[in-house]
Amino acid sequence: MADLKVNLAGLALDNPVMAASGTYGFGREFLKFYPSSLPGAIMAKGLTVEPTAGNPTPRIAETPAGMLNSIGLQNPGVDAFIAEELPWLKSQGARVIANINGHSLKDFEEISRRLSAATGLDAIEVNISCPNVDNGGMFFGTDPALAAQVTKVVKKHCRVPLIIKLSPNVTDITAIAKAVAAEGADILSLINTLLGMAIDRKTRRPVLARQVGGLSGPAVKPVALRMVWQVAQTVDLPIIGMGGIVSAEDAIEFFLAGAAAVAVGSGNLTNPYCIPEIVAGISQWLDQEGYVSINDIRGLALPGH
Amino acid sequence: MADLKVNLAGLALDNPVMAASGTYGFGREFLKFYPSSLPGAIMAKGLTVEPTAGNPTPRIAETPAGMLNSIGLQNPGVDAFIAEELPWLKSQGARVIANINGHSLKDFEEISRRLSAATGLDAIEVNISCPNVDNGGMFFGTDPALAAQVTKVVKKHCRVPLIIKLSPNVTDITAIAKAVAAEGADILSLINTLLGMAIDRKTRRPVLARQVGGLSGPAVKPVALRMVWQVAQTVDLPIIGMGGIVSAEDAIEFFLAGAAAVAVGSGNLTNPYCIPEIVAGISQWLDQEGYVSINDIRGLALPGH
Amino acid sequence: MNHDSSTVNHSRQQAEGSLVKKALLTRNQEIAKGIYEMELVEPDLAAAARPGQFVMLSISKGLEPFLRRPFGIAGIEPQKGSIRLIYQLAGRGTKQMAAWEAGRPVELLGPLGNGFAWENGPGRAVLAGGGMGIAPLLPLAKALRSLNKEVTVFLGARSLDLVFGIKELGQAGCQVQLATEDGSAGAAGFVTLPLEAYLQKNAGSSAGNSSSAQLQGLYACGPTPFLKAVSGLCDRYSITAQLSLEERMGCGLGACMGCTVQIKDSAGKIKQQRVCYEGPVFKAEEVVFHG
Amino acid sequence: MNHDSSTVNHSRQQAEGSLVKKALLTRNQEIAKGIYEMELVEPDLAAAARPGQFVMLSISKGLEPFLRRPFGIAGIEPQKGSIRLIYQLAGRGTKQMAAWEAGRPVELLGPLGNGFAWENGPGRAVLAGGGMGIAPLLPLAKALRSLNKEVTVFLGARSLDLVFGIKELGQAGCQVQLATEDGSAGAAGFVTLPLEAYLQKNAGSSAGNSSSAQLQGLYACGPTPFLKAVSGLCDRYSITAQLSLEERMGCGLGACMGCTVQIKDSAGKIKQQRVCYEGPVFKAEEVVFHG
Ligand SMILES: Cc1cc2nc3c(=O)[nH]c(=O)nc-3n(C[C@H](O)[C@H](O)[C@H](O)COP(=O)(O)OP(=O)(O)OC[C@H]3O[C@@H](n4cnc5c(N)ncnc54)[C@H](O)[C@@H]3O)c2cc1C
Ligand SMILES: Cc1cc2nc3c(=O)[nH]c(=O)nc-3n(C[C@H](O)[C@H](O)[C@H](O)COP(=O)(O)OP(=O)(O)OC[C@H]3O[C@@H](n4cnc5c(N)ncnc54)[C@H](O)[C@@H]3O)c2cc1C
Ligand SMILES: Cc1cc2nc3c(=O)[nH]c(=O)nc-3n(C[C@H](O)[C@H](O)[C@H](O)COP(=O)(O)O)c2cc1C
Ligand SMILES: Cc1cc2nc3c(=O)[nH]c(=O)nc-3n(C[C@H](O)[C@H](O)[C@H](O)COP(=O)(O)O)c2cc1C
Ligand code: FES
Ligand code: FES
Repeated sequence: MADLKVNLAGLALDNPVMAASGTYGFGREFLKFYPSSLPGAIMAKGLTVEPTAGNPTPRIAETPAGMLNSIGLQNPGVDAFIAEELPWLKSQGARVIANINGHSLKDFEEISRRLSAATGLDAIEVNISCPNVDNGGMFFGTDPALAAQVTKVVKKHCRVPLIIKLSPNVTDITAIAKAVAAEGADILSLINTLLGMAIDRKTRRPVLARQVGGLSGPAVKPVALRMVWQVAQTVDLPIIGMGGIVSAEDAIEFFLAGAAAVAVGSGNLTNPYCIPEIVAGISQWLDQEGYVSINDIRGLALPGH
Repeated sequence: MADLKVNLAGLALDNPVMAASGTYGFGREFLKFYPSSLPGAIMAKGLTVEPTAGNPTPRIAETPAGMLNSIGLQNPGVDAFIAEELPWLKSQGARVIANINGHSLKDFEEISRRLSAATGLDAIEVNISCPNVDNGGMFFGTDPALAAQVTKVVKKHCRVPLIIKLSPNVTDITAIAKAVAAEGADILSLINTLLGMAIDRKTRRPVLARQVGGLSGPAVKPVALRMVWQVAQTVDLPIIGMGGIVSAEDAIEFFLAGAAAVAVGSGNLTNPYCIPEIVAGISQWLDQEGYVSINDIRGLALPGH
Repeated sequence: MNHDSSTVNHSRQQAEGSLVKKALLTRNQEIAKGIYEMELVEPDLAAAARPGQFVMLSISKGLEPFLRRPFGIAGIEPQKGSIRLIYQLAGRGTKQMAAWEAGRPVELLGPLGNGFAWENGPGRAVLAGGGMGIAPLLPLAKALRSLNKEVTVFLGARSLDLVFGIKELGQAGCQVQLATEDGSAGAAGFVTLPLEAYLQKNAGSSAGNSSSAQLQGLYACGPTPFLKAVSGLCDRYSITAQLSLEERMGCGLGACMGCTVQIKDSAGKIKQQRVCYEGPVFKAEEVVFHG
Repeated sequence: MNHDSSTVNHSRQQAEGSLVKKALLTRNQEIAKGIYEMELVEPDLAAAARPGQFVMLSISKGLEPFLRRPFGIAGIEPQKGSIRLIYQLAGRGTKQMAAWEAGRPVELLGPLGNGFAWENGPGRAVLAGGGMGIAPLLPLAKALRSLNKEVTVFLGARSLDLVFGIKELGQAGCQVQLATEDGSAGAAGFVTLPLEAYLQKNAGSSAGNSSSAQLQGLYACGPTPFLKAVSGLCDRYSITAQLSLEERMGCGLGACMGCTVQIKDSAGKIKQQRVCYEGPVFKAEEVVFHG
């Protein structure tokens, strides 16, 4: 049996398949299907300093081989996470990554300060790429200088590996990657959703109440793979690849493109067993192809290999 | 019967459904299926000053609800177009739009200079957004200042409506739109392809010989719709919407988002009758919904409507 | 849903085993214009399902369409090991479903959500369904009738050719009052009109009522404007009501926060609740209607 | 392809009516390990098809998979109004195809491209197929045999369980020489070895040949390295050959420039040509192999 263990800048995981933030709540809903310790790690629903109600509904639209969401970071606030969700998840044996968000540098500072006191947290993922909130959100992720500032601010309080989650809605994702790497990001995760839209022919209006939303699912896989492949050639940080992964085959493509681990988002919504099936499928494929470890296939599709 | 005629800054068309550049050759191959005069206009295969061989194969990969291409502007050169393809297309009663490309401002100047002598051309579309060539190509389309320069250079020689084709691979497409509008663009077309990638698990290598390619087809429709909707709110130029249109329903969504006309790309590859089916479908829908003209539904999904 | 609870009880009926089920399609036929009924055999599902719960159907094994589709459970027959769904052609998912033939295995998640609640023993209940909202009221009507309650069902539809369930409700011993917007059958206009007339007569103390049993509550399902109107009536006539809501869903499991609605507790505090998880059935007085 | 032309003639056999056809699937069965044969009835297609041409099959009416799939025509029976395709499980398209049942309508474009060319009257031809490349050679072999040519077919496969067509070729009166890479049947190793031995003996002047008729040409189809090797042999032994090439295709119609190959004319000038339109059959000496 091939070894699925990975170590991303100190974040050591039993397997490299994580649950992507926002598609897995705080893990409770999936307990009906399999233990919370099964995913390599759980990236919890995006947190803000204060509880957030999110956007009006409809928040979900379907698109060809994908979906749009405009949840708008509905969450109980970082304190509730620290008090309730994190201890619960840890008691289940889960590896837990907090996904943090802010409308200002001060927000990011405050939320990371509060998280620095939390016990058991395995990593922090900074979402500088949420397309579904008006101020902040994606804004920070589309400018290298701002992205660097957020990284710096969070890094100050961060006692665990620091993951910066990149936005695909940029001209040059490698510029953002370099900027956050320079300020101490330990790991990069990509991609967040592409900004998209659906229109209802019957009502003649946008389907989503917020009009635009984040596109995810298999439709975006080619863009995600390209960005992982580009960033892997640019910075020397481990990458968590995501965007359209719904099968072990998809996941393997991300490893070949240079990812050190992957995350499953929309796939959890359409198939609650998506993560265990991918873990099993990767393991089987590695055995079949004669690889000893998942790390052996990392980056094989990069130039020079 | 609803009126399908549209007039885009002087480009008057019998119907608003065009063939997108690069997916329709110079029209000859579709003559087996229907007359070249049927599409609102034919955007011919992208031209360069000199004949271009294009990229090595494989140039095509399939993706979820879409495809990647890395043709690399294979074409017989602008002179052959003027001497052979344009007269032939005009003899067939087609409306013809030349799609022009360059690696430098000089290229753009030269190609538009040569085209200024051509008779019968209905419009020029400037591709500042091709992701499949190394120098120039998308490069010009990702920077407002460069995009403006190209527009200015072409405008000087352009005696027909000038269309600038925008790249979706940018942080803010409205900035590019404003920049080219300021330099005299008459019409905008969007979107070109998103930069993407596919990886072959068997060979462990990128599927495309050129590694990355342009993503098109229904997968990108949500991104294209969003960009049309954003640009329609930003500049006061007619927009040719494209990206993932394979049915009349898709096309109608683009009109609602603010497009004055649409173009069909990948849809021509998977269904040679795609354009006539869409023209008929739009007409039927307008009748059914009681609209007198296609222009009546333009922009209904924009804010303030 | 606990049949013994005397109030709406949002404790989840925990499904036995996995929520992912493979059911056998045994019937799929048009029962009204563009409206189909599907029978699915899966004994665990039939045993666990409660009126008001729903399932998420997987339309294709591939990516098209991408998301599962939610449908209320419109019939529960544990003895036959089957449930029924009633669905209207809406888009590509339901169009594909209509072409399915008996003998096909259908993958689904369910039963999901919390169903309706009722008091045990006899009494009187009013059900109000608008359009497809009638579907999830059918098993509820039968469950209430099996407790010997008097059940009056108000059915609203655009026109007669879209009406279904009348016969089934009649056979179960329900009083049925039909209204069609175009007047093609029953009362002409919105069904909220005859409903209001009924509530006027029957609400409040049981004294002076046309029926002897006490009116224990109202159950409604249908489009949001309809539910809002019903909610207003219940407020006016001081009747407790349970509403089954709809929202576009991502997961149906409570994980994505796609289907959130505003629910206010008795203190007036607004909470975000998930239609798929805390709902789809909510107390009328708790639902915050927008717009 | 014009049967009367004495050289490779790239003039297109213009299809009667539309190239978009709906054919009826009448048979679909596994004929070797992971290799299936499909019979499709569409009289116009069967009447128009020439050996070496291909079709683009539509796998689904929806978006998944998005592109059509190209398959060489592996059997042409105008009397029965049918063609046959032989396909190997490769990915999701062929996997879906393998599940199709007889009676299903199949949408396709075809016949596409230019087929093989040959001289009229008797003579001698060599066919060489590697792997799935055998498929489009089957109708060619029969057409050549119907002109009373001597036909020798070299079949190469990884192992015996992947071999198909031998019986059909034998029945048509062809000489068959089999080679398998694992030695499970026929000669062990690449089929280019026995082919080379044969060419050594038979090429050049017909004097000293093992057969009386003159060797008029070689026809090959298979993976690119195989075609490259065959092309080298033909060069060495001065035999004119026609190669059927493969490239990933977008449209199959000549519109997208997805399937371009480099073809050099007699003056050595390189032109870009489309496998789907100017091909898939090209003269061996004109094909530029890369890498
Ligand atoms: C809890 C619940 C119970 C339901 N019960 C029934 C029922 O018993 N019978 C019935 O006919 N319909 C019911 N619906 C609505 C039904 O889910 C939609 O009509 C159906 O999903 C449309 O799918 P489609 O592919 O045909 O349409 P499409 O227009 O192609 O759907 C596109 C997307 O929008 C979503 N969608 C479209 N309309 C609705 C809607 N009204 N509500 C939620 N999502 C929608 C679909 O799930 C899909 O993701 C219910 C919805 C919910 C939320
Ligand atoms: C002119 C021509 C004739 C062919 N004739 C035959 C035949 O007679 N029998 C047969 O088994 N196969 C033939 N092939 C190859 C066949 O088209 C592919 O095996 C098939 O498309 C794979 O589809 P899939 O969905 O199963 O695989 P996938 O891997 O899912 O295919 C993904 C994409 O890649 C393309 N693709 C994959 N492999 C190839 C390939 N080798 N060549 C071209 N495109 C490919 C597919 O068309 C599709 O767009 C032919 C190809 C060409 C170009
Ligand atoms: C419903 C939904 C909610 C999401 N919420 C968050 C979030 O709170 N924080 C975040 O960083 N990303 C969020 N995302 C983005 C995903 O984590 C992921 O980056 C993206 O969906 C691409 O992966 P996928 O194609 O596998 O879904 C959300 C995605 C979806 C579909
Ligand atoms: C095979 C192929 C070749 C293309 N070549 C060109 C080109 O030469 N010039 C250009 O401006 N766009 C080119 N495009 C982009 C299309 O014109 C169109 O902008 C894009 O494909 C999005 O539309 P679609 O989703 O309908 O295909 C090409 C697209 C494809 C698929
Ligand atoms: S649909 Fe995902 S939380 Fe309700
Ligand atoms: S596949 Fe499109 S030109 Fe050949």
